[in-house]
Amino acid sequence: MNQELVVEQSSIGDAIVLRPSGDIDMSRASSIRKAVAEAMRAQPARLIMDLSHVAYMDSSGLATLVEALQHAMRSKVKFILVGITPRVKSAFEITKLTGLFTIATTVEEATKA
Amino acid sequence: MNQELVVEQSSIGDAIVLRPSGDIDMSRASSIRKAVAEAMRAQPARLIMDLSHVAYMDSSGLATLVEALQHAMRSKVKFILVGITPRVKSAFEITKLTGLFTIATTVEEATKA
Amino acid sequence: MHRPFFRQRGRVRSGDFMEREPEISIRLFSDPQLLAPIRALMDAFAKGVGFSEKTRGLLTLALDEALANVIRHGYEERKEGLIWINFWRLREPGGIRVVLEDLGRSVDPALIQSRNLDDVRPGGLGVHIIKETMSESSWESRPGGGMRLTLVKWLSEEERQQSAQSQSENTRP
Amino acid sequence: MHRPFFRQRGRVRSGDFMEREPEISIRLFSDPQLLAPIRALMDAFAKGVGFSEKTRGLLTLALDEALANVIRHGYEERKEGLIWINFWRLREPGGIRVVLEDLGRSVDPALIQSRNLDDVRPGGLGVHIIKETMSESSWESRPGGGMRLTLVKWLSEEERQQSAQSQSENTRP
Ligand SMILES: Nc1ncnc2c1ncn2[C@@H]1O[C@H](COP(=O)(O)OP(=O)(O)O)[C@@H](O)[C@H]1O
Ligand SMILES: Nc1ncnc2c1ncn2[C@@H]1O[C@H](COP(=O)(O)OP(=O)(O)O)[C@@H](O)[C@H]1O
Repeated sequence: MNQELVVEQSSIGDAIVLRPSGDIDMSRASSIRKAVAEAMRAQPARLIMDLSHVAYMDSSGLATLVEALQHAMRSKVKFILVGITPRVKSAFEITKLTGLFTIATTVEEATKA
Repeated sequence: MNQELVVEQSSIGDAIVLRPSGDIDMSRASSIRKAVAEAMRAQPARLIMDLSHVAYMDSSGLATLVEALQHAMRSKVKFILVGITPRVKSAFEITKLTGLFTIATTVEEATKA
Repeated sequence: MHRPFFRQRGRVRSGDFMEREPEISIRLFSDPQLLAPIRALMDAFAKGVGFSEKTRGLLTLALDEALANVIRHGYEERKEGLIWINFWRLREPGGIRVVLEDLGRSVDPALIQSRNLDDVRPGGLGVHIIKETMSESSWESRPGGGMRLTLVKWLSEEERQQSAQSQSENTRP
Repeated sequence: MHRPFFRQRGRVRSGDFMEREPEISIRLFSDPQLLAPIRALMDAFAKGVGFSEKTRGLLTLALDEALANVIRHGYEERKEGLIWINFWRLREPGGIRVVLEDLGRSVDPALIQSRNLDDVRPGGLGVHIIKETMSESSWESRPGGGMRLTLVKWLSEEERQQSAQSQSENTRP
C-alpha cells in the first residue's frame, strides 16, 4: 500500500498546471500540499489545479485546496480549479466551498480566467 | 439488495439484440438466461448479445453464454457477441472461450456477421 | 477484540433489524491506506440497496470522514488501532445502517460538532459532511473504551421508485 | 463463530507475515448479493498494493469464483451461512494473501479440481480461474468443519517496477 498520488506538473505561459491523478484522501492529501508548495516557489502568475483525473476527494483534499487558495491570495497568485468531476463537485457543494474558488472548464480557459 | 440486472431487448431487421447492463455474477446470471430464452422463442435469424454495458462477468455469466450458444446452434440461430469490455475479455481469455464465439465490434457489424 | 460483532445483538435499535446480524462485518487497522478499499465496498453495498450515483458518492465520503476521524482523533494517527464496521441493509422503506466502533481515545459525544462553514479555513468539515449526508448519525462513548458511531441512511422516494422499477423492468424491451 | 480471525495467529505460513493480523478481516453471509461489495473491496485493496488493472480484474474474478463456490457447494445456496475473508499485504517482493473460511459442507480438497476446458460445456470454470490467476491456491478442510482456501498473489516484475516508480515520480514534472 504505497501508491502515492502522482501529481504531474507542467507550464503554459505564465501559469503552472498541476494535475493530480487518483483519489485524494487522508493518505494522499500531503502529495497535493507538497506539489503546491513546490509550484508556488517558482512564483507563477497563476496556478491551475486540473482535477479532471481525480474521481474522489475527501475533506483532507478540500483542506489542502483551501490552504492553497489562501497561500495563493497572500502571494498574489491566481489560483484556478479545472475539470471538477461529479463526486468531487458533490464534496465542494456539501461543504459550501464552491463559491470560494475560481473554477474554469478547461485548462485553456483557466489560462485566461 | 434487489438490483436485478436490466436486459434491454430490441430488434434490427431479422436480429434480436439483447443489451444487459451491470455486472453479471452468480446473483444475476439468471436474468441473462431468462432474456435469452424469451428472445429465442421469437425465432430470430440472429441473436446479438451486446455486452458493452457489462464491465464484469464471472463464470456464472460465461456459463449462460455457453448455454445460449449451444441453444442457438441447435435452433440454427446465429449467436454473436458484441462490445466486449476489457475485464470481460480477460474472463473469456482465461477460460479459453474466446475462439468458441462469433465476436463483432459493433451491433451494425453483427447484423451482417 | 472480536466482541463488537456480537455485542450488537439485542442492542441495535433503528428500523426492522432488531437482533439481526450485520450483512457484512469488517475489522481493519487504523491505516489511511485502507480507506480506499472500504470506500469501494461502501459504494457497491449502497448500489445494491438502490442508492443513486449521487447519494453513493456522499455516503462513501461520509464513511471516509468518519474513519478518518477515528484514525486522526481516536488513534492519533497510529496505524495499529482496530476499527470495526458493521453494515446492515434496512428494509421498508429501504436503506442502510453502518456502525463504527473503535478502542481509541473516547471523547464526550457533545464535543463532536460541525463548525460554522462561513468561517473559511482548512479542516473541520468531516462532522458537517456526516450529519448533512446521513438520515441519522450519533456518537456514543463505548463502555469498554473507544467510540461508537451509528449511521443510518434511508432511500429517497425517487430512489425507492427507481429501485422498484428496475426490478419489474427486467428483460422487458 | 468469530474465532477464525484469531486462529490465524501462529498458523499462517507464506512470506513475511508470520503472526501478523490481517489488514482487513471480513465476515459476511453466503448471499450472492454481497459478492459485488467484496469484489469492489478486493479491487481497491489490490490497487493499493500495486497490481495492474489487468491483474486486478483477474484477482477480483478469482475471489468471486471462490466465494461463489462456497455459497454453491459449501452452503448449497443457503443465504445464512457465514464466510470469513482475511486480507494481508505481503512485502518483499510485494503481493497479497487472502484466506477464506466457511462452516459449510467440507469436501476432500483432492476433489476440488479444474476440468478439461476442451470439453466445452457450461460450468466448471471457477477452480480453473482461481488456479490460473493466483500464485498459490490451496484448499483444506477445517478441523471444526467447513473449508479453508488460501490464496496468494505476488506482484509481477513489471508491476513491482511501476509501483516503485509511481512513488519516486511523485510531484515530479
Ligand atoms: N472519532 C472521534 N474521536 C474523537 N473526537 C472526534 C472524533 N470525530 C470527531 N471528533 C471531534 O470533532 C471535531 C470535528 O471533526 P471534523 O468535523 O471531522 O473536523 P477535523 O477532524 O478536521 O477537526 C474534531 O476536531 C474532534 O475534536
Ligand atoms: N468451496 C467448495 N466446497 C466444496 N466443494 C467445492 C468448493 N469449491 C469447489 N468445489 C468442488 O470443485 C468443483 C469444481 O468447481 P468449479 O470449477 O468452480 O465449477 P462449478 O462450481 O461450476 O462446478 C465443484 O463442482 C465442487 O465439486
